Amino acid sequence: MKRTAQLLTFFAVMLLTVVAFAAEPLKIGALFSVTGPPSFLGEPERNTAQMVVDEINKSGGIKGRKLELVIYDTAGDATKSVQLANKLIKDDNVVAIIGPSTTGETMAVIPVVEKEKVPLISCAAGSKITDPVKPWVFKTAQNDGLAVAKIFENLQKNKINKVAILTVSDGFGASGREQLKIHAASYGMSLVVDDTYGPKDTDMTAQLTKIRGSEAQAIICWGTNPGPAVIAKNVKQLGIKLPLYMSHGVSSKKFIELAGDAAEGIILPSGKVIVADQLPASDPQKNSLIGYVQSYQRLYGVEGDHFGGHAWDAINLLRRAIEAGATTRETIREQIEKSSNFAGIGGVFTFSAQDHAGLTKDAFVLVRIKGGDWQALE
Amino acid sequence: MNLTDQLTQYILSGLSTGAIYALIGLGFAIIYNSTGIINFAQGEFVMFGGMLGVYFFHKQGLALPIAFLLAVVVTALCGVIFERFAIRPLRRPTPMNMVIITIGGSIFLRGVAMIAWGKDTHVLPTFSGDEPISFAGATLLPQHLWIFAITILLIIGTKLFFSHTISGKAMSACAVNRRAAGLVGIDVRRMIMFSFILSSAIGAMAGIIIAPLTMTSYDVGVMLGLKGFCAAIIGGMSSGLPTVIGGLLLGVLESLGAGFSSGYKDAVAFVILLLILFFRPQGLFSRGSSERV
Amino acid sequence: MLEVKEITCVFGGLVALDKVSFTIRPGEITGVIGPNGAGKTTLFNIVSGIYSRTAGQVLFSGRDISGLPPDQLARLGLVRTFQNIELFGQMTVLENVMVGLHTKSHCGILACALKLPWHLAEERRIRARALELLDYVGIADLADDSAASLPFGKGRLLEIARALALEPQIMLMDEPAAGLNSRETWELGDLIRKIRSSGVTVVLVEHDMELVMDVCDAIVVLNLGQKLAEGTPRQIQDNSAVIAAYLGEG
Amino acid sequence: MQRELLKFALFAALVLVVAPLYFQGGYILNVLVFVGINTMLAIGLNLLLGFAGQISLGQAAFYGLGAYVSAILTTTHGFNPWLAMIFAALAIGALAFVIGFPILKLKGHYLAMATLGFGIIVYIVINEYVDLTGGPSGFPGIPNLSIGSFSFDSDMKNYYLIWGATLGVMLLAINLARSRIGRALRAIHDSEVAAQVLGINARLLKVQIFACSAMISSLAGSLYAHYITFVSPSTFGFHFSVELLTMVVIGGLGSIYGSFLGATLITLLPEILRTFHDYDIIFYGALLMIMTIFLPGGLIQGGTLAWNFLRKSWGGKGGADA
Repeated sequence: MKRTAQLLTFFAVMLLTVVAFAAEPLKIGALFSVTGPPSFLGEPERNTAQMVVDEINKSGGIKGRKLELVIYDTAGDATKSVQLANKLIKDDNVVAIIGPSTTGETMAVIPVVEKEKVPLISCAAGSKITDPVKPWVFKTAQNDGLAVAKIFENLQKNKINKVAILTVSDGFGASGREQLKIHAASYGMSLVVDDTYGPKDTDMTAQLTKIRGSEAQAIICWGTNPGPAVIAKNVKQLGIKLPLYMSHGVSSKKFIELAGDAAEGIILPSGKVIVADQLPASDPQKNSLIGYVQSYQRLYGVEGDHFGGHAWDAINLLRRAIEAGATTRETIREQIEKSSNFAGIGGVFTFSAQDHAGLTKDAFVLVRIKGGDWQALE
Repeated sequence: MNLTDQLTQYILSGLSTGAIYALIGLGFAIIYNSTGIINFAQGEFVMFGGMLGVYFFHKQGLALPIAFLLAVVVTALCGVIFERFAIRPLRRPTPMNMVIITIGGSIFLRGVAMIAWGKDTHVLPTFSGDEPISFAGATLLPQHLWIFAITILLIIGTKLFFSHTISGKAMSACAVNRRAAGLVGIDVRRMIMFSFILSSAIGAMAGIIIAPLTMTSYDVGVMLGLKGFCAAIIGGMSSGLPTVIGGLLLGVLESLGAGFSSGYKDAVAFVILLLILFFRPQGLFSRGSSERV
Repeated sequence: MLEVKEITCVFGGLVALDKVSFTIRPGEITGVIGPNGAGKTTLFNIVSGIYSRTAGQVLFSGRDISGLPPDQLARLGLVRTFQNIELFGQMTVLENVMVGLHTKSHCGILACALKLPWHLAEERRIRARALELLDYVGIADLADDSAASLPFGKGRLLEIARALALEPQIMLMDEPAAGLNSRETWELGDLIRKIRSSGVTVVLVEHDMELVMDVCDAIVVLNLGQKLAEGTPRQIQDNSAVIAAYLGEG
Repeated sequence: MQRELLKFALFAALVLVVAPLYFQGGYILNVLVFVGINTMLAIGLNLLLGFAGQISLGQAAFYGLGAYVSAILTTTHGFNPWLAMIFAALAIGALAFVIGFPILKLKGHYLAMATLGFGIIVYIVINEYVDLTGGPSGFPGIPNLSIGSFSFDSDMKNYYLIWGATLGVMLLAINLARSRIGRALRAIHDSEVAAQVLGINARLLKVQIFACSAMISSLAGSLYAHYITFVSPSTFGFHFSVELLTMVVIGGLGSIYGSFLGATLITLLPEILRTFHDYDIIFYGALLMIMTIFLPGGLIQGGTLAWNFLRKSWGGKGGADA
């Protein structure tokens, strides 16, 4: 009697679990810096992630299973990111996390996800996120090193070998500066001036005056709005005629709007998203790009950018993994690692056990600003 | 390009940044002198000025001068509301409580701006073109001249206001001794409100005149406020020339710092400030006096 | 005991004290009087190390103490009270006196934070001594009241008890009778004499002439920053220059 | 004296026994660990601000220095973490002692400015000295604390570790407040001149307490670094100094339990306000203002008022029964 009751309870519980499991949406966590200094990353990322998840759910979910996206704002703070990653894992019980937006926050979160064994797809660019490879950590943003390589190739082509670099003193700039220094030698570049500016600085004429007094043949500026726009204006004010290169950190229309005339002629590496319409039809990414840009425009009234693209790629990687039958943390991790030839926004991703970043330098194109718009250089 | 030209450029750049710090510092000093409050929301007034300027110019399509005026008036109105609902209700204000209230106020105002205008950075067109002007081997933009001109006008204006109008004199009296001023029939509350109007309006102007050069967004207030606060302290919290010189000095120190060691430029500026404080604890320009018991 | 030598003090352009010299003999009660603005309080502030002098010298038991900070002077045995009694309003009456016993106790931050046994013993000793002192000035019953709630007269007594806690050799009192009613003033006179008889030299700045003439053994008269006269109460009362200064003021 | 001890024992029991039982595991425990860290920091600042009456807008610098010294010594140079923690606290205490002399000579807003400047300088150095600190991208891979083979690697273990330390600091601060040093500090707060005239070496005492408060902050920083295992400069910026100031003032100046209340409120507030999404910043600002306007003496004052009211009405009833 007692035994039967036990057995019955057991089956009842099992049944309930299965039913609940099938009916319950799959929970995905997201950590974005929606406010705080990196909100230029976090906001488009959040918008994009929400947009993609809504689209998936509207079309009936993945194999009938809907997704639920739990988004928390980290405000660009590493401590908060760690706390919120814990919250996602322990309270919300998510199967995977996308984000955080910045390298610093990602580095802070890595020990947590490694310990709790939850797959993380970071939207930050720092190459140390996946180098060395950590089992549970992936990233969709292109490594800064790839952007640096693009710029140096172009400089080589123009027979320039003395450059001045001006980087912002935050995570983005520090990572860029590190990569510029690492790659300089292999491209035969000498960095004759290595200067920085603060993320909230309002005037960079002092640094540029110093550069003007040096023998630099080109200036590479590594930062995110609004600093580079100020620099572009300062360059014009000081009458500096050297070619000015920027990073992919300013590859949004906002930069052209802020810098105005001073933006003309600036060259920068960018994800293909800003020149989607100029790509040849044969480009494997073209469909994804055009689709993304248009739906973002429809929903939020502005063009989808490079940064939102990182979230697009992250969610779609998860979608592919779930489509392949993965519903647990462990299986999702395995499926992501097996992803190959996924043509996303940031490039064509092919992951492996040795490579959790999945991109090559073809992920970047070099563009020039002309007439207030982007122009692909190649 | 030789070293003197470089130096001239550093100093000119520093002066133009410093002029803005001076204006913001003036706002701090005016409120401090009439109320004894260090208004940590001062930077937010600057931000409001810039953002409202952008709003009226870009969103409402008004002419720049009208957008300028409206932005200043609306910011001053915000100053009044802030004083009325956040500063005045506290019955027995201690300096510490006031610090927290103004910090709360600055967070609140930043939030309002973020919700109202989003997190994007915005820019205003320069007042009169972008053609650089050469001056003794250095270059300036016409906007810099506007900054200098408006700063000088405002300084002269406040000076005249404090020494030649009844309200100004009444405010100076409040600064010296609030209780005594109350006893001789000055409406101290109104003077406090006046000081908030004045400093928020000055802050707003600073915010608008730099927006074409430095851009503006909902979070620029913190750093600008901090620098303005430093300027005011170097000037010994005087609502006159010393604070202006404090601002200019800070600007030039920063610019020179950036010219020689850009990563540490703020550190250089602050180390010098600390040294100044250690050796001239009454501020740079006031004469030493003994403390009364 | 205390020797003031050609003390000069200039604020901006204003000469507050001009070469003032006098000597205070041990075991006496000396009054410093003078019309408003004579420089009495400035003199006290200089002697007790709060203001810095422009020129001159202060000798205490033959040692040059000019320019020493107030806390060192206090430890040497020179204490003072203030015209607007400076009590610690956040604390109880007893705690105020215990602060006065600071120099009579020695536990450091660590000993206090860890409540080491000798700290507890010291704390008990201080508490007992503080109660004695309150009893001495007659306000032991108020020990646990908040100092801020004391009426002015009792506050004055507390300030004196607190100063006595340092076991001073010399005590400077700045207008101790200010704000007291006549009964309190009369009791204060008795207390000052009691303090003197316990071996403490007393100097007081005072406007209440009745009190000054009653308790003082010697009087120094200041006017407009200069010493006008010096002598016994009887001599001062007969001094025509002093009378002129006071009448001139009135 | 006895009642004070009883109060503390009750509080400690609540923190160490009741809270972890109630919030087993989960995210809230993680937040409560931060309440512990912030309580410790707030007490450190309160010693300076609430007792001695000296403002500091650079407290985050000591917190950051503690975290980075621990991080660098253990990770880069392989020191024992406990040793590194003690070394950090001593070194930073010594640093505070040295700079305390010129800084604490200043008063009022000059003091605020000088401490703020110090905080900014430290922040810039941490941010710029990339070779040593990893710069703006942070410093990863700090080991957890451990005793033998027992490693403090979970929220629960760290909860006990950090709250143990915080309760220790709390007890020391309570003892200090009721000693000759505490009285002398409050005397300096009320009137520095009057305190000096009573033989208190105000300058030395202020500097000593400044160093103590720096050591407490450094300790909190070390614990933070070993708990999160990652540090980055943005955690230790000006805004955090201001946040600490807010905790102390909102909690109640000069009250140790007030610091706990303030730290709790300011740490939990973002969690509560999270439901408002982007609007949380507005609520946060408004709440700071409203709290200060209606409870100028801080939470502890509000708590005392409520407690007295309750006791009075309860006591009244008890009397009627008898």
